[in-house]
Amino acid sequence: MIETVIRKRIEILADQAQARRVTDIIDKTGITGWTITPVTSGKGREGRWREERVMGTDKVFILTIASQENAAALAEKLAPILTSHGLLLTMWDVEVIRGERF
Amino acid sequence: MIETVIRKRIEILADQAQARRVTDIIDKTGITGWTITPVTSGKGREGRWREERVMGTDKVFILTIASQENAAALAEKLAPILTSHGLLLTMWDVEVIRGERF
Amino acid sequence: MIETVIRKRIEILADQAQARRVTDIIDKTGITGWTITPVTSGKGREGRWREERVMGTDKVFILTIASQENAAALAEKLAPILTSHGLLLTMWDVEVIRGERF
Amino acid sequence: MGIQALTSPVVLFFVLGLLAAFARSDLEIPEAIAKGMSLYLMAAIGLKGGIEVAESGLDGTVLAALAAGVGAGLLMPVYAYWLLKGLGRLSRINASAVAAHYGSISVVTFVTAVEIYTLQGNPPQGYMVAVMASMESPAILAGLLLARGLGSGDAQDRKALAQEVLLNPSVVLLLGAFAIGVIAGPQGFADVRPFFDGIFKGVLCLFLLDMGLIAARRIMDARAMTWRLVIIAILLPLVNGAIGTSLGVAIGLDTGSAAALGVLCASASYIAVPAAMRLALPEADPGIYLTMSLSITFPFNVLINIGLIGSLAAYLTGGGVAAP
Amino acid sequence: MGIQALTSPVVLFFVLGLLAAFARSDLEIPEAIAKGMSLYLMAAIGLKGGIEVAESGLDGTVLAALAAGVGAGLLMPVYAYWLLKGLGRLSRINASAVAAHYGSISVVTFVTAVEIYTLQGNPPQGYMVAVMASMESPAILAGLLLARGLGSGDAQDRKALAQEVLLNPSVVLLLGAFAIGVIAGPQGFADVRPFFDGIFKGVLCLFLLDMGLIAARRIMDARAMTWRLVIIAILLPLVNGAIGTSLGVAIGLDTGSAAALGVLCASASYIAVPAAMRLALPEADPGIYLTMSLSITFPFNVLINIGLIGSLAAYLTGGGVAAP
Amino acid sequence: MGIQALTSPVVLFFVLGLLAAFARSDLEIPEAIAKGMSLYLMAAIGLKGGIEVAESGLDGTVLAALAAGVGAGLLMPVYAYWLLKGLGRLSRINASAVAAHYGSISVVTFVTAVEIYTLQGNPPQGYMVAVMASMESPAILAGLLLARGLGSGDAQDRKALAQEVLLNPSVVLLLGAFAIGVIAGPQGFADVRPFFDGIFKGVLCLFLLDMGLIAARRIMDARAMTWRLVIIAILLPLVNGAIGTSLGVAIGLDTGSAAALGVLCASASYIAVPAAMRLALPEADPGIYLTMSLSITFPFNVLINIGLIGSLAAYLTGGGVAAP
Ligand SMILES: Nc1ncnc2c1ncn2[C@@H]1O[C@H](COP(=O)(O)O)[C@@H](O)[C@H]1O
Ligand SMILES: Nc1ncnc2c1ncn2[C@@H]1O[C@H](COP(=O)(O)O)[C@@H](O)[C@H]1O
Ligand SMILES: Nc1ncnc2c1ncn2[C@@H]1O[C@H](COP(=O)(O)O)[C@@H](O)[C@H]1O
Ligand code: NA
Ligand code: NA
Ligand code: NA
Repeated sequence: MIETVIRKRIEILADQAQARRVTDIIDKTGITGWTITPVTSGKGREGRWREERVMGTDKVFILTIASQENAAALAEKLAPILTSHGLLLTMWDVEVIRGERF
Repeated sequence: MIETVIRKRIEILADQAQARRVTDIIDKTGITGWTITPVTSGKGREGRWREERVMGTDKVFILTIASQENAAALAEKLAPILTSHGLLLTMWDVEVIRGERF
Repeated sequence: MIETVIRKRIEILADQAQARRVTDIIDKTGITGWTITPVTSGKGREGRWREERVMGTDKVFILTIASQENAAALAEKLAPILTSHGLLLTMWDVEVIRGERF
Repeated sequence: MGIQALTSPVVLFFVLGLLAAFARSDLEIPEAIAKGMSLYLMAAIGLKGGIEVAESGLDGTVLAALAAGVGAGLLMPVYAYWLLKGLGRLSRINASAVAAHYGSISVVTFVTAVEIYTLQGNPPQGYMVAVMASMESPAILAGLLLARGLGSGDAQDRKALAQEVLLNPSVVLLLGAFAIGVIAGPQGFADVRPFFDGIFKGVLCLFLLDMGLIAARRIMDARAMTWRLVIIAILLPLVNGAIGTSLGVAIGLDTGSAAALGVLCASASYIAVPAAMRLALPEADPGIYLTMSLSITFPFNVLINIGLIGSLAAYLTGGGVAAP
Repeated sequence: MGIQALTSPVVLFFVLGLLAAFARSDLEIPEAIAKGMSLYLMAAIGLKGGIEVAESGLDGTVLAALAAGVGAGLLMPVYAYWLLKGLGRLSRINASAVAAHYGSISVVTFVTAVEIYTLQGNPPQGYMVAVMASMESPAILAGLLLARGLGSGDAQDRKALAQEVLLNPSVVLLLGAFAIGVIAGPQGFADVRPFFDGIFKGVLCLFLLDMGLIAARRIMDARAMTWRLVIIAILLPLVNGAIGTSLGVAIGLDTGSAAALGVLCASASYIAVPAAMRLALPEADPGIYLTMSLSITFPFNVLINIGLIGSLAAYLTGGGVAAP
Repeated sequence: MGIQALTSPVVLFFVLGLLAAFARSDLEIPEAIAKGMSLYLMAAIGLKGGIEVAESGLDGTVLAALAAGVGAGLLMPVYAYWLLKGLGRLSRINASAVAAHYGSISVVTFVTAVEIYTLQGNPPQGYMVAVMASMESPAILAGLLLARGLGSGDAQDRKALAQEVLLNPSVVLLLGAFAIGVIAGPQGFADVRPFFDGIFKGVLCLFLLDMGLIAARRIMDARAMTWRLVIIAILLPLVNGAIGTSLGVAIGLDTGSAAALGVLCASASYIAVPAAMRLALPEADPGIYLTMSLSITFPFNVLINIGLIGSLAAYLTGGGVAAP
């Protein structure tokens, strides 16, 4: 059986305009990479929104796979701006192959 | 270290046309929000499909983060229509920051 | 309370051009289905990329829900081509309703 | 429909799409572009219809044409339903869903027919666009009644559905653009003519290329198709087309308009009705209703039936068979 | 702007969008198409402005017009800010963000005004496109100074912001296309005229359809709107429009150009400034600034204020009120 | 290529794209729009080529041109491969992948060249579109043989690949539209001319704007580029262009067509071949092959080499250097 190791998967929902700020922080934390996926619409305390890239109001998901320490370090760095920058962060354990890459 | 709490993340694959029905049920369950992401294509028992929004045959993922009780309540409400409405539901535990929001 | 069972959720990041190869392997492993979602951009060891479907350089996420054995079999089959074909594979346990379907 | 129509680029691009998909080429038109072209075609056809009505005024037959269209939209699903349950062996839900498709209309089939009949010297009247718009929804109602009987669903579902049926995007855009055409009139149209008229036929070519690709791919993936259903998907447009054309002639429409009414009756929806069925009858199988309307009836109409209906209309109005 | 403008297809499609969304129809234009049309409109308007300048040369008023535009862009946010904090009861951050929107400009409002003034026989000068481009960014700067005072943010944030402000896509495309127009000149333009000029007004129709849909949907979802803010969103374009028009007349612009300057001052940004605010003032609430600029000021300008400003300009330049 | 070409809006929009991206502006064209424009350009160029052939018939040189194109497509990768392995120090896999790109063609380079040569009074023959289509795939085959030798891959992979190579979307659309042009002929084309011909050059402008943005961004992100590779990416189009042009003159093509054959040989693929390499040689590094073909060779051809090749063709066919 193929060997897997446990890593943390972190998922951050952010305004498109804030994506660069978040990925810069990921890079600085020393995490090896990230992946951005699109988001269509949502609802939160501030009401409903739809993707309206023309008006720059759309959001994206930023995913990154990291070791437990790097994940903790990233959460620590993002925590202060979560509310002011309207970010949503969740994380959970996943199994990966080729664990040395993350 | 930043404090995290455990919440349930629920992911529902649904026809675009059914998305409103699902989010209405989420709202009524008292969950604070949801996020919709696009889906390109898939294969299940009924064969393969591709996104064809022109024909209204595309699907979306509806994500929502909820407390264990709300998650259970939501699953309970959706269960009866899962098969008739062609929904796919998975859920798992995730860590979130600012747990009071969910 | 509704009854749930534990299944494995496997997520594979792949070049659009390799998606067919991956889903063929999923089909051959006997897994009942898969779902493809779009990816916008990313960064890894080979640098940053953005979606550029005109040039065929975009990537997709391929998701599949499978039993533990099927998941292990799939990981086994994909492992040899992970590096040469630039795939990224993560998996974790999820709860599903109507477990007999997966 | 004669040689001329089959060598029209519009039809040839459709055939190219079919061939490319059957040969399993990866040729693909981005969905946003396809949707954009579809909206463009509806806005343009609505606008042009409205302009024509602003120019020519309405003659007395327009009300008769509207009534004929709506009536046909309500009644065609009934016999279609029996055919689909009997000969087609479909379940009640699936038979109702398919029946709704055949009672409603296909904008692109209509547009293609207008191009062809205009080439043949029999342009349909501008108000036929309003007839088309009014035929989109009645069949949905008929289909749902067949599926669920009266008094089905809860109040909220009904509201969502009424909205989907009455305010579905095609109807709103077609009628809205039609009204704009009537208000703006020919001189308001002059400025936007290069966009809504000049490039219209070219856009239609690319849209039909995409329709060919989608129609062929869908039938290759189809699992639920049976020979019985294929036969029905050809029989219904033949019968509905003949009935619609005769009805048109009977109420005094000119050759082109009578043929257009025939084409509306013959065509099957693949945008508005599937969307409504997804919402209201999620248990029905899109593998059946989309494959029938899109992959069999649509090509049959574009390649063969538009021509047959045109000849029938010419024959019935005493004009003899239209010159090719 | 009289009867003629209100029966123009451009304005009618905007109204159709508003009505369709208020009626809760699902009509929707794919975002990629909307963005594509927006880029097309900017490239075309820039190019056409440049061609006109290549043809007519520049008269002495162009520098005055540029200075007036930039000056207004820097100063309008200041009084808007006090109004928004006082009468509008907004927080400092939100007041600054909204103020920045009203100091900047809306390309589509300008384009619509150019179409209408040209119909009325008062075409603005080609260089007004350059004035428009130069007015996009100063207000962003003013807004950020109001929000944060001098010396805010770290070095990296400032760099990202400077880039966003100076090289924002609208500015680059407008000025770039303008420069191409100047270089290529009329005979270079001949080949691309069918695309950038012929179909321009038709594309504008579909774009305004989308704007109507978005504007109406946003106000129906709005939670943070108050009557005070609604009043300000109408007051500001009235005041700014009058000031801009008077300024234009004072520096010697012709009727159409003075009115165009008035419209630039009256219009509020809904593309460039929101993008900058998302980046630089993420705490500000888009539910306030987008709803005000897009759902109140934009329709008010398109449906009413463009006409008022045109009449004021005609009156001030002694031409009397323009014929409808 | 002289002053005239460099002040053509088509080339200027490309330069604008390069400059905007180098200045790190966020200007961006939605991918669906870019893909839509690319399909439109291929359909239009194919159709127009077919119409011309329908009008003028084929002269005897067409077969020679086809043979020359296919032959060049098979042989150019061979010497490119040795250059890339030797001078370029690439691995076997990477050298093969790059070589395949240079043996194949770029539709947009060809289209730009046709616009420029037509402006200069030397329009290439319509059948050169068929030559172009026939040159897309042979180089892919050559590249894969270089990479893997004969008999590589399993049966299923080969089938998928054969499909990708023979039925790749560009080839299908170009040849399909070409055939439609031949069948429909000039009078069938009349109706769709405003779309496929009228707005063609304008669409090309926006497409080249996007190409400029993508080319510049890619080279700024490039990590694997070396000076050796940059030199090869300029050397190959020079050499291939000269060989292709001479070949064209040798087989008796007119000035414009010989130059067009030169441009086809000089151009490097950035759509069809990358797609095939992603599938068949996933180990090859797109950071190398896309950067070379798209960010170096493409701009070099558009800005400089098309002009050089045109002059060479004029010189070789005895027409002297084309007037600017
Ligand atoms: N095992 C699976 N893993 C992931 N997605 C699935 C799976 N089975 C079905 N799906 C998705 O659910 C959709 C409907 O499935 P079905 O109802 O089985 O036809 C498919 O088109 C897929 O997108
Ligand atoms: N409970 C939730 N589950 C999933 N997504 C959420 C949830 N709450 C908020 N969101 C997403 O986060 C965005 C911003 O939320 P908020 O800051 O509460 O307005 C929303 O538009 C949703 O897309
Ligand atoms: N640690 C990571 N977390 C999330 N995505 C990653 C990670 N590393 C790589 N990726 C994704 O995988 C792609 C290829 O990575 P690589 O093969 O390292 O260049 C990147 O472009 C990212 O989209
Ligand atoms: Na019908
Ligand atoms: Na303003
Ligand atoms: Na070449």
